[in-house]
Amino acid sequence: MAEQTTPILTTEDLTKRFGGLAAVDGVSIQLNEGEIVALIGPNGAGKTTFYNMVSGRMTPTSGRVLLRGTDIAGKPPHEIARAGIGRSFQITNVFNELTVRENVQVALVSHRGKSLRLFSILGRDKALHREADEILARLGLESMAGLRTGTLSYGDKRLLELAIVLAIEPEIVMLDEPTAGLTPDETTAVIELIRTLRAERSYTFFITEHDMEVVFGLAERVLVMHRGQLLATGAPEEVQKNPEVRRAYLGDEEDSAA
Amino acid sequence: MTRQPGLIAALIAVLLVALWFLPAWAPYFYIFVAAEILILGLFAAGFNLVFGYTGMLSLGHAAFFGFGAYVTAMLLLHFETPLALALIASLAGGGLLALVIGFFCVRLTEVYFTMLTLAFGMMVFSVAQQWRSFTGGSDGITGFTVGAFGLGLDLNLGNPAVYYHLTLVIVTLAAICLYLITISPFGLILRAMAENHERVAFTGIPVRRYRLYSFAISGAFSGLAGGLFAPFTRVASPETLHWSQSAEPVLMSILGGSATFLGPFIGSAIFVLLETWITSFTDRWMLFLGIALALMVMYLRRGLLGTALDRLTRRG
Amino acid sequence: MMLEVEDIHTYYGESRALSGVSLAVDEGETVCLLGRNGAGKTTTLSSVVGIVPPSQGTVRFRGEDITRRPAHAITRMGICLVPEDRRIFGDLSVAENLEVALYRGPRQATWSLERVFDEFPVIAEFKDRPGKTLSGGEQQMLAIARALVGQPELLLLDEPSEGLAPVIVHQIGRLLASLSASTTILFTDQNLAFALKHAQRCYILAKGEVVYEGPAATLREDPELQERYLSVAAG
Amino acid sequence: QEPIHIGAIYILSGVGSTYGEFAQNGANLAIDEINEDGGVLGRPLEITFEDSQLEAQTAIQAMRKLVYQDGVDVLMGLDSSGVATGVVPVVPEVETPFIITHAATPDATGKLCNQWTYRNSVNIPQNVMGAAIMADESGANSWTTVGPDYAFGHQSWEYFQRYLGELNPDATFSDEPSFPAFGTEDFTPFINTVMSNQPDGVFISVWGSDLVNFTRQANDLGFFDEDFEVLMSLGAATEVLNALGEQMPTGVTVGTRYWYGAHDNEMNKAFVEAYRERHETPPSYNAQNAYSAVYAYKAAIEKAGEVDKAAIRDALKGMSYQAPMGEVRFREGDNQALVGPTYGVTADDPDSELRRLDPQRSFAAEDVTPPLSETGCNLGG
Amino acid sequence: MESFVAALMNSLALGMLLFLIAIGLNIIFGVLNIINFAHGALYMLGAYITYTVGVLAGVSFWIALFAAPLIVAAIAVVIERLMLHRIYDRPITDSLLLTFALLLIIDEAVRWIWGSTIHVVDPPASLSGTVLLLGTQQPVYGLFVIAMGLIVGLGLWGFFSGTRAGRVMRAAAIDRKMSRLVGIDVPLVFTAVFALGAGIAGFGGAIATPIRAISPAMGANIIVESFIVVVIGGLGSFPGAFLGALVLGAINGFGSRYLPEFNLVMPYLGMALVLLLKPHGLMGRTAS
Ligand SMILES: Nc1ncnc2c1ncn2[C@@H]1O[C@H](COP(=O)(O)OP(=O)(O)OP(=O)(O)O)[C@@H](O)[C@H]1O
Ligand SMILES: Nc1ncnc2c1ncn2[C@@H]1O[C@H](COP(=O)(O)OP(=O)(O)OP(=O)(O)O)[C@@H](O)[C@H]1O
Ligand SMILES: [Mg+2]
Ligand SMILES: [Mg+2]
Repeated sequence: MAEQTTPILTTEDLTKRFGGLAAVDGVSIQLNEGEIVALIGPNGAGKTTFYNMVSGRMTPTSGRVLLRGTDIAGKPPHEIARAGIGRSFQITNVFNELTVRENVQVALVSHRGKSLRLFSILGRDKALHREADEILARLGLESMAGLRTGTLSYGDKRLLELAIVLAIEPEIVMLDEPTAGLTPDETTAVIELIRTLRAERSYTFFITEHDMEVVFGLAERVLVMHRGQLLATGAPEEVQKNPEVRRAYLGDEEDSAA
Repeated sequence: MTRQPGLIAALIAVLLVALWFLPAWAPYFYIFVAAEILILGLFAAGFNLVFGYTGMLSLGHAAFFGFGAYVTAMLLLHFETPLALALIASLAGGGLLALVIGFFCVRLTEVYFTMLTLAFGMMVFSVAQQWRSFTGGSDGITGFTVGAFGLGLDLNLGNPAVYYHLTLVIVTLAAICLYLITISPFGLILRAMAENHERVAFTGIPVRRYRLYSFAISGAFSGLAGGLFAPFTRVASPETLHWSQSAEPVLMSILGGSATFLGPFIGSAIFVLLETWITSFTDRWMLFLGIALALMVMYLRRGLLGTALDRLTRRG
Repeated sequence: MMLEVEDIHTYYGESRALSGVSLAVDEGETVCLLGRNGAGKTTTLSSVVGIVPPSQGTVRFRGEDITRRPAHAITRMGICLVPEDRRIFGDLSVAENLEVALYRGPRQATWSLERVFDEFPVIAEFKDRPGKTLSGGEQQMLAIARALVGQPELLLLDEPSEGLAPVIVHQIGRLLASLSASTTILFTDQNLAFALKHAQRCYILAKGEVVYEGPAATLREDPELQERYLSVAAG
Repeated sequence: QEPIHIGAIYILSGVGSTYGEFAQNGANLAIDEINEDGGVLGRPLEITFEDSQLEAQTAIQAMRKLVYQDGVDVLMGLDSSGVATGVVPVVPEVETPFIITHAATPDATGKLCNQWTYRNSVNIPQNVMGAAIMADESGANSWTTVGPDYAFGHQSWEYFQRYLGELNPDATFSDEPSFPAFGTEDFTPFINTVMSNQPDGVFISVWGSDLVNFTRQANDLGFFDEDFEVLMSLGAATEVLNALGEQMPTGVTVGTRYWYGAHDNEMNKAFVEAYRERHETPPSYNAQNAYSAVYAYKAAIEKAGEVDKAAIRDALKGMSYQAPMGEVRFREGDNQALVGPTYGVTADDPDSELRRLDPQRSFAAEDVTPPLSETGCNLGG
Repeated sequence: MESFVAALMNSLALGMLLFLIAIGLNIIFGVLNIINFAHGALYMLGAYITYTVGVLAGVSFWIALFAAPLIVAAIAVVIERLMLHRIYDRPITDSLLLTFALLLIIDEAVRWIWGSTIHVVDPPASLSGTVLLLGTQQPVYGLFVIAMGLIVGLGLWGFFSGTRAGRVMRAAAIDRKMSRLVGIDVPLVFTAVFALGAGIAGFGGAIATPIRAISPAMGANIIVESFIVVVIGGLGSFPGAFLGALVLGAINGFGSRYLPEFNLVMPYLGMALVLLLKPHGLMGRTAS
């Protein structure tokens, strides 16, 4: 792993305050091209807030976000998305009124620069149709392509959330708890998918999770946040052994014997 | 979702033919009713691009409709412009005005957006109301005559039946244009923004700009409708700019079904016909119109057309 | 029997989500519902509390038919639900979230606000903050606390461990264990280990029907059984 | 016998619907009287009302409906300037005689005039000329105005300045007139403005419920205790006096386009009595005008001897007929009726809670009607 | 100075009257998520009932002042049970159409019952005339309106923040489904909220009668102005509605005094300025 260390995303002293509370407090990290990095930490550690700043949903109170050396902090979400960062949401954020296929097509239309076609007929665009169905198929949603998204169960919506992100083919894929709400089986499938995708085209994955199977089964590097600050960082095995991490996050082992 | 597009297209074709021959089979007055339905229907459909598709409730669209009416009326009055030209000017004028007003409004969302459009609409209204030397103040612009159509067509537009046919053709063409937009990729983005504009932004779409585009397009069609309206009523008055005029397409869209393309036209038909019928048997038309509307909203969940289509697709 | 669900069929509009689910929970038991996404777990719980009433079949609580009761009446009888999407009242403060849910009626109250704050120190700390500013895990705890102040005799939890840090999952596990002494619990969870550890008995749902019922221990020890009912292929 | 069908367009809903109601009362009374007497040319009269909603576009569509759908023989109505300016140019298209009974814009019988359109009611110049004469006689020199912020208010002020300026070369006019929006509910700031400017006289063209609000708020602020002249061009309208009762201060000069107590003739006596019997209130100007229009059509039809639209139109030209206001003649050249307003000073009425006018003065048409040359009307052939 | 005090007092009185209408609108919007187009009509109903009780029936103004809001609230209960409760789970815009229909029905019913003539109600003797205040004569009734606005405002504020019933209403506003799950009888709460909002509007109508002519469609102006108040202040914000009412009162009061030629656009101009500077109103929540 050490041989491939082009930094693609760097944050410098990234900070977000809500009134008196520093939800993210001077966090500096680096993601290298093609890595799978997991960000873990107790509830309320600031992970989602950190994501929100990187993806443009929130403006940082201070600090910088460098994407291949360009500061993108405070840029609007669409510019950051265009620049190559795609994200999913912890709280499911799909288009309930559209069909499942259309959900993916929204992202595709945008990504393929077709969003200003006023007089071409969407339904006749075979390429868009095919591409959308391919993505859905990867997540096992192909049979639902024509359904109204609102009728999907929670878990299926979580998968669709992922499909939308993949459709814009971002360089950096940021997933906020992608497997929350999925069955163990589906979780395994998602892990597989992420691995395959990375092998196919060198996506950089940045994932938060509370499911340790996912974290330790997938991540090559783990960042641990606690109370807004970076508590530890390193290979999964190292982090797992870190006593501070154990106390703050994992809890004592005896209790979690399964 | 399993609509039969062929059947619907056939129905529309039949309807259009029936409308074309309306003067032959309906009482004379009904060409005025039909023309009003068509024009207000176009206004509502143009409005609905912003409302039903992009999810923004504008209460300022009368500004564009009325602006179109004034543009046409003034061109006809002062320059005796061919109508075709005046209509193009109304379309462009409505669009431009919407671009300017929209520039400020699309930053806002929800009711704040609605109220800001209302505010701008009323500013336009008060300019028309106040600037007596130019706009005729509260009297509006009257006394213009509709001469030639232009484009080499020799039409006697003073004849209501001819004007009705012209209206039918223009509204149909405009509706086709609008429809194409709604089923385009751009239309998909609009529908997605309606539900969750934040998520759309995260796919790389500059949401505000797209909201502005849809607002301007919608304003243009509203302007065109206004341009057709002035020669039809023979007057461009400040009431066409007032917020209560803006409320009409809102109510029509909801009544017909804002989620369906033809809903606003249906809504316009219900409104105009109900008003025409009810006023012919009672002075208390407001009471009966109120009751009729209330019953329709309560029992037609997705507007008349929306609910009808739901029923149809469920059975079929 | 604390809860008896008999052959319920539940629809969302025209589409059927449950087709004849029957289950029973005895007083003092902790029972879990398993099944893959879309199997109907949430719908079953919603039917019990009256949010999505079944169109056929009956739900009985302590022998009383509650099938057509409105949701708020069922809640006041002592069936409290922690929904899967938490549904914190975002604009109310944490304390207000609890106050509106606080049961005031003739049944005996065991969970006072003070006791809840003792049990969840995090919540006590954020007492005056609007609910929406809490992180996902914090919200989950608040949701459980809110259900508890409704003084449940039967507590329904929809995926209580979802999105929680392992430490908190342990904490919630301990909480379930301590609650189970006094309260009957019916819950769903995707975390199989967690579910099987805390439940005494399980039902597995697939496509709106119960396909398996048995002691949690049996399922825990039998990977083949797990494979059969819970893998994607079996769905 | 097939009835002769009158189509009427008035404001029947919302703001100002009281005017429509008065007109309905007046027209219905006339029709009932005529029908009891055997109708016109032996045919009964029948009337259909349509709501203008105070909008030109609605009124025009209503007119089309009356003509094409209901097949009316003649038309009457219109309550506001804006509606009239919209409707009048379209009247020749429907080729039906139209008598305007309320809208007062000079344009209807001025620059927009046409052969099909007549007006039997007092228009703005006639109304304001009366005010100017009253103002001149009051001796006050510096004047300001409070008027509704639309054509009517502005035109009233413009005519007032012109006419009073001609009568009294010393008169001066405020360059800060107050024009509260039509439908304003709170006039306090405008009242305060007038009071702090201390003119010799205030010309008020606010009308209807706005005038009721204005007067009550002005009372509260001591407006009428100041020593300037107050002149209300429509203050003697019945609906205003009825609503205000004793809240209308005494000693204010008020005008109206017809005053039930001002015309000493048999027809007026009978009209006021019959109206009072039906509606328990004296008729307002709008009721008189509608009543009078029906009689105008009766006269015209009898004169023409047939119910043909063009014949009625021609019969109306220059025609005189008897109305409660007295003998009314449509002037040849602009089709404006030669009528004048009534002005008076409000006074206590020991028999009633309502104000009466004492002294009162009805202006002869010749004294208040501008000459044809000033109207801008050109009826061509 | 004198005219400034006059304009100030007038702005306050106007603001408080607007507040009474706007706060009900805001509560109904906030909890029921309904845009109540008919709110002005309810205000008008309050005025007509005051006229009927206070003048026609000859009972005193003071009793009418209490009777009007109660009767309007009772009518509101019927309206809510018959009509509104059917559309809570629909898009908010459906409420526009339904309450517009309601507006037509109420307007016409009022014209039917009371006719379209203009009516007035005299203030009770104790509230007529003027008093000397800050060196100027001010109408007593204006001071009364200000006092009533303050009392109702404080009362409601105490109710919503300090009582359980108030919190329950807020909870029901945020999430109906969850509210049912914590044992709240949501339909009952909604009926109560609509009645409360309507009752306050009716009270506003009653308070207005001594200074406003009673005539059909008297609600037409006030409805737009109340929306402006709500939006300037920030949707769902209680102090916002208060502030918004004061701001609009001042815009009208001072604007008409010092810039009379703009009185028609002034409220709209004011609202546009506020919204362009603060997109969620003065006290509205702002996205972080
Ligand atoms: N808009 C806000 N206003 C105030 N505080 C906030 C806001 N958003 C988040 N916070 C606080 O910031 C802290 C970090 O929250 P964040 O959502 O980033 O946590 P997280 O690490 O994603 O937790 P989880 O794993 O539970 O999702 C929490 O204490 C939260 O309450
Ligand atoms: N609001 C709804 N409208 C229509 N169909 C729905 C709705 N909610 C759920 N369904 C459908 O009902 C079925 C059961 O869904 P339910 O949410 O009960 O599943 P679940 O077992 O809780 O799944 P998950 O583990 O994903 O939460 C699914 O097919 C789902 O698509
Ligand atoms: Mg998070
Ligand atoms: Mg579920």
